[in-house]
Amino acid sequence: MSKVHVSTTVNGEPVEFLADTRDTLLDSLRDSLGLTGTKEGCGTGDCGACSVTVDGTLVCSCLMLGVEAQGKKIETIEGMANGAELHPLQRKFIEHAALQCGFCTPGILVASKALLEKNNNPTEEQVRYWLAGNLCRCTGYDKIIRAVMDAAAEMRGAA
Amino acid sequence: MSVSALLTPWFQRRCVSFVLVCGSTIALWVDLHLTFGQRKCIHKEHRFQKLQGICMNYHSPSSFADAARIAAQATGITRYLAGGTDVLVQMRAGAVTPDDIIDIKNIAGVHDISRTADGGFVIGAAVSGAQMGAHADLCAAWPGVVEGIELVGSTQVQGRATLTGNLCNGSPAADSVPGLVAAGAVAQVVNASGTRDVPIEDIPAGPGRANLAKGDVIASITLPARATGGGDAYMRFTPRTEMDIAVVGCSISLTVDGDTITSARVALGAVAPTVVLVPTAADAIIGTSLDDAAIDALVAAVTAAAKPISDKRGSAEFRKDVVGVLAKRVAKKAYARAKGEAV
Amino acid sequence: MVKVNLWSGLRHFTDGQVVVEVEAQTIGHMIDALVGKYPGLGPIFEGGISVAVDGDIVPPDTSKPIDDSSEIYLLQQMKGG
Amino acid sequence: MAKDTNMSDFRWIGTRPDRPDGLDKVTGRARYGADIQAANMLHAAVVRSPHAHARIVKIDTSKAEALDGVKAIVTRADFPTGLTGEDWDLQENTMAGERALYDGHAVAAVAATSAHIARDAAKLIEVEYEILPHVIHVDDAMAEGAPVIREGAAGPAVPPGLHPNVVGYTEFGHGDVAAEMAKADLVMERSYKTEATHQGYIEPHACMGQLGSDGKGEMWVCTQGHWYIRKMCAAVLGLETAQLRVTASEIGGGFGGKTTIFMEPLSLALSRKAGGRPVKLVMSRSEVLRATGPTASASMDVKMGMTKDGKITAATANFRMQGGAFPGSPYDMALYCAFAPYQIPALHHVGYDVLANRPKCAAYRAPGSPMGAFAVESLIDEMCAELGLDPMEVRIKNGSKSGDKASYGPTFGVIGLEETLVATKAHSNMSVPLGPNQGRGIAAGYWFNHGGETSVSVALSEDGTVQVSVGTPDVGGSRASMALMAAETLGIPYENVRVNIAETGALGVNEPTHGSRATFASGKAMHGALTQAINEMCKRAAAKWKIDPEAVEWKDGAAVPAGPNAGQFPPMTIEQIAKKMGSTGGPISGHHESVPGGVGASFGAHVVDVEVDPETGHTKILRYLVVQDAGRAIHPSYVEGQYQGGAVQGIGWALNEEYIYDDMGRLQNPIFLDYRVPVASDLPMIDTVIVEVPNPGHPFGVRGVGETGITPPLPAIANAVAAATGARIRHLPITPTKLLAAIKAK
Repeated sequence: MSKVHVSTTVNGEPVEFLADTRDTLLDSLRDSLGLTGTKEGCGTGDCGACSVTVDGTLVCSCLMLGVEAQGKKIETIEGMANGAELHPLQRKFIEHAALQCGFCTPGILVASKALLEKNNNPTEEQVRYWLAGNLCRCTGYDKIIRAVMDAAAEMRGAA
Repeated sequence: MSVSALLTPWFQRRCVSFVLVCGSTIALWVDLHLTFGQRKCIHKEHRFQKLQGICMNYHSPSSFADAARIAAQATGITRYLAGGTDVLVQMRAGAVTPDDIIDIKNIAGVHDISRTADGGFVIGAAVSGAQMGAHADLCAAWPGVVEGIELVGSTQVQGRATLTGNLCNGSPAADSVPGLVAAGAVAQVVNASGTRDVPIEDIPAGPGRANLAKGDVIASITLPARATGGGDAYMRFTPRTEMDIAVVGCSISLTVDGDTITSARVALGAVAPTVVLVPTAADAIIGTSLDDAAIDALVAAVTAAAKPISDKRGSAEFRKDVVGVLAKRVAKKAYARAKGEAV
Repeated sequence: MVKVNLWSGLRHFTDGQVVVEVEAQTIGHMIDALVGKYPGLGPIFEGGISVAVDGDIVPPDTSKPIDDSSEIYLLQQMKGG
Repeated sequence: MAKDTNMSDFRWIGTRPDRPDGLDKVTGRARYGADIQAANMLHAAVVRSPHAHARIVKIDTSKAEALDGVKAIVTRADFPTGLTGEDWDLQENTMAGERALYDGHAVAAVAATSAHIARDAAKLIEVEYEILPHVIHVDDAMAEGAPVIREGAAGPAVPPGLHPNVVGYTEFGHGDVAAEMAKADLVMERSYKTEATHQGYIEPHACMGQLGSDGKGEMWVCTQGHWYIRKMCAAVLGLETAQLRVTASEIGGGFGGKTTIFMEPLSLALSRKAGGRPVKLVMSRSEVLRATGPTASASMDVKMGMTKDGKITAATANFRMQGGAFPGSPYDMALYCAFAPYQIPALHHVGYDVLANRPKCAAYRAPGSPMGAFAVESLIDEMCAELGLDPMEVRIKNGSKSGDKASYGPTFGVIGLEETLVATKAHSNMSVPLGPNQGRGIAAGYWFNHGGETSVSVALSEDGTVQVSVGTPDVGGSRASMALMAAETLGIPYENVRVNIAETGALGVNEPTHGSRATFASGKAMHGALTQAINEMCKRAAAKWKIDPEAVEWKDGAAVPAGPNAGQFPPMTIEQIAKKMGSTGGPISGHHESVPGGVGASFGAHVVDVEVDPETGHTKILRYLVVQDAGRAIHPSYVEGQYQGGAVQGIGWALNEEYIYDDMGRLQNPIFLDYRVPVASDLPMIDTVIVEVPNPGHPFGVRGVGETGITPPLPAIANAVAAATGARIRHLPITPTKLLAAIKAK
């Protein structure tokens, strides 16, 4: 089977992989690069578990081909913490018990980070609408929203 | 027997996947069924060659002329790839495995929103909803058009979804299309013999189908300059607040002189096999100051124009009820915008 | 004799009785005694049931001791999510 | 809340430390079902029936076999024969035999060197079907002339003369219904329906199975209960249970839907056929919705008598549920729970379990209880409206108390419904003024909770830290509650406890994390195991001090002389004992196996405010309150999380979620775009109040909190919508289409 050689940057590191042209970026991340923190919940862009950023834009990695990653800058959950230092969102999610099963958590964290980079002082409604594409079936969202708002507040204070 | 038997297990997934892609109907999946019927016949004859053949050819041309040429020369199933938020869903569901997929995102200008000499907007084929929402002048001139594209999918989908893709996907419920139709936008269609302008309302041909020939590709969509005293708006009805397909959609673009509506275009989504332009609804409010009588006439006109079906997303009766409600709300919003009121 | 409250759907296996008395010192013995007395109950119990002893719902084969003062109800098998 | 006063007794219980697995789960490191890779691994795909009911005439796999990279294909012919009862049901559901019984029923599976090849090969498997008449809705399936899904499937309790699709029947009650109805000032009878919904866990089922020709196998799988996976796979494939070792991955939600098998045996069968290569099988979302275990749909008639002053005198219920093409709908649990919150002098219940051409239902959070509550709590509300009574007062007036007899017979132990209703009535949400098109609804709910087979072991490490091995997968923070209870019991820091979810080779049989049992049952068993270890540590101290072990007690993480007569010795800490254990008698551990009794039932009450758009029938949730008796909240944050998550699943069930079939019996919405679970922007914050009426049957008073919360939302929302619009919806979900039609019909 002929595969395509793809060179890209993931979490700041240059990487190369061979992609079947039918592989999604999600397939490439998980199966070719072993970055399984990004999850597949639906494969149709309806659950957000596969959220990553590509050149700074939040996308569903299940809705992008692996071969499209050529020359792009990809950020995944694995790159969110700065070494041993967790991102404030990651700390606040633990502190607020904003996860139960934890399966949707990587996608929600990546999406929330993208929000706070755009708007460091979102209203509850803005957070809820921004995250509408990230399904969570365990928490009823309450603690997730609180964790994002609290992380935003801390980051504003720190800034 | 064997071909259809072979297809049967697959067939269901296809219907499902297309329902999800664009709330489509029989017309779409029968159409596909045939495509696949042929494909599988080939598959059976040249099994091993076709085995490799299953691996899809990915093209990344640098000009629309090249893209059109590749498409024209392709022998199997061909798909253009812009945002990919529909085609990848179809591929994941096993509904479509293109032999050739043509990624247009490396063509110069496709990511740009540029202005025409008279102040209109040219929106490149790969411009995402997120880009449009971030474009202040576009949002100020055509808020209804932006409202439409911004309702397509999640924040994540917004990062990729395009006007062109939403249009070519051919869903009667496509949220960005009524706004384009109401705005009087035109698409620049490129093929081997050149480029032509096609009004948006002439492109949808039915659920999942577009009036585009083999080799045709939409390079951009042009919105006219916003006339002074102009305003537009789009609203849809969905059971959830987000992440839904429109059960009914309505967009109205109008201009006012003082309090009087001097021109209007009304477009409806999800109440017919395609997005429809409803001149009778426009006539109902042109020349009025959107008084109660005009609103009643508008509601009557859109309700009469709506020819919805009953499906899993809503009954025909419900759609006929709600299309009037939306038209009333949208008209008031567009009118207020035309008069420069903040809404 | 311990008094066992059946569900009334079992009546047609117990000559119309909804409360039956058997000699038993444990739940396990009680189940055996019931089946001995009313063989029609065998398949029902095989299919799985729960037993409530003084309000505590326990599995049917336990050696949990019971006496004449125990409140005993047979219930359909408990399932949880 | 009572909680705070109770708090003083404890050092760890009731605190909110970081969960032990938190870091793994916010960094993407936690490994779920599909996150596994193995050398030489194959990928599998499943061919599924597109028909609701069809005879399988022929399966031709030759083209698929010819495909490069295909290593194994299995059909039902590869499974052992002669199974009976539930084992046969499981096997038949795993892989169709003579007939496909529902849209999505597996008919063949293929393993190949890549997922793409496996999917391509699945498309090349030719299946010839003879389409048979099908039936989808429960009342149709019971009706004369309905297609028979399986002859002879009826259970022994089913009376003669019913349609063969009726496979289960129950009947129970007490008192003289006719006489008590006669005492009522108002007798009302209504019919209610709920549609099938799915648990909607975000992680699709995934496993990797490996099985050699020697019958020894391994499985990695996302499940609520890996001993159940082991038992069921062994039964379906005819394996020796102990030869199969099952490891539970982290689990991306279950809610009851991952307590049984669906495609797991296929990976093992394919592996065996592929020479023992590991086979990974991951479902797509549409496979999850079409071919796993949604809940039953229900059709229910309820009749009730009430006096002018709100006393319920008598009631009857007739519940009919379809649980798919196999026995097992929760018709019985629904009846047990329906009237449990109330004391009613005369009751009569009748229930039917009915087959239909749908996937085999699985448990879903308090199985059956939400349907029963929808019918009963809606009817109480309708009668309160008719009699001009306050629905809260009526519930308090009729509410069950400790020592009362439950509606299904047995006597309640210590229960907290009264405290729950009083706390609800007192909550500020009850007095928020409502605007136009707004309405408030309340409802109560009940779940038994469950003990179940449990085996736990604990072991002391050389440095005095403690490892706890449980068999109940952590679906929502149970590692934290286990570690808190262990720290409390031993008097050591929470951080010094490591809680592991052990694989099937490491412990005795454990039932799944179901029935809200993990913190109750594994916690209780862990307490027994720790007590054993503590006794051993006291013995080691006694030996050192040369005193009688009975003269030593355990206090604040150390062995101490029990009293002045025992002698004067400084406390011997767990660290000191651990350091020396190798030379004082060897490893110190404890284990406990039991089916714990003393289960404490949990009652809840919900209050919801909605606003309805009278022109579109759209319902918006403005405010939501959950009040529930936890017995004791070990980690209050995760208790609140259970309340909030259950409530939102109930909100989805009430408003938007349903299985929609076309007239060919094909599921029309097998994706998250059209199977509409609530999204963040649909909801307000979910307010919670944790009531704590400790359960005397648990060392720390735990009841179990997972399930009750999904029960009240269905009726509470229907009641709120009726209050807002005057339109009573008796058939869930309350879609805009239904509600607008009802508003117009007024």
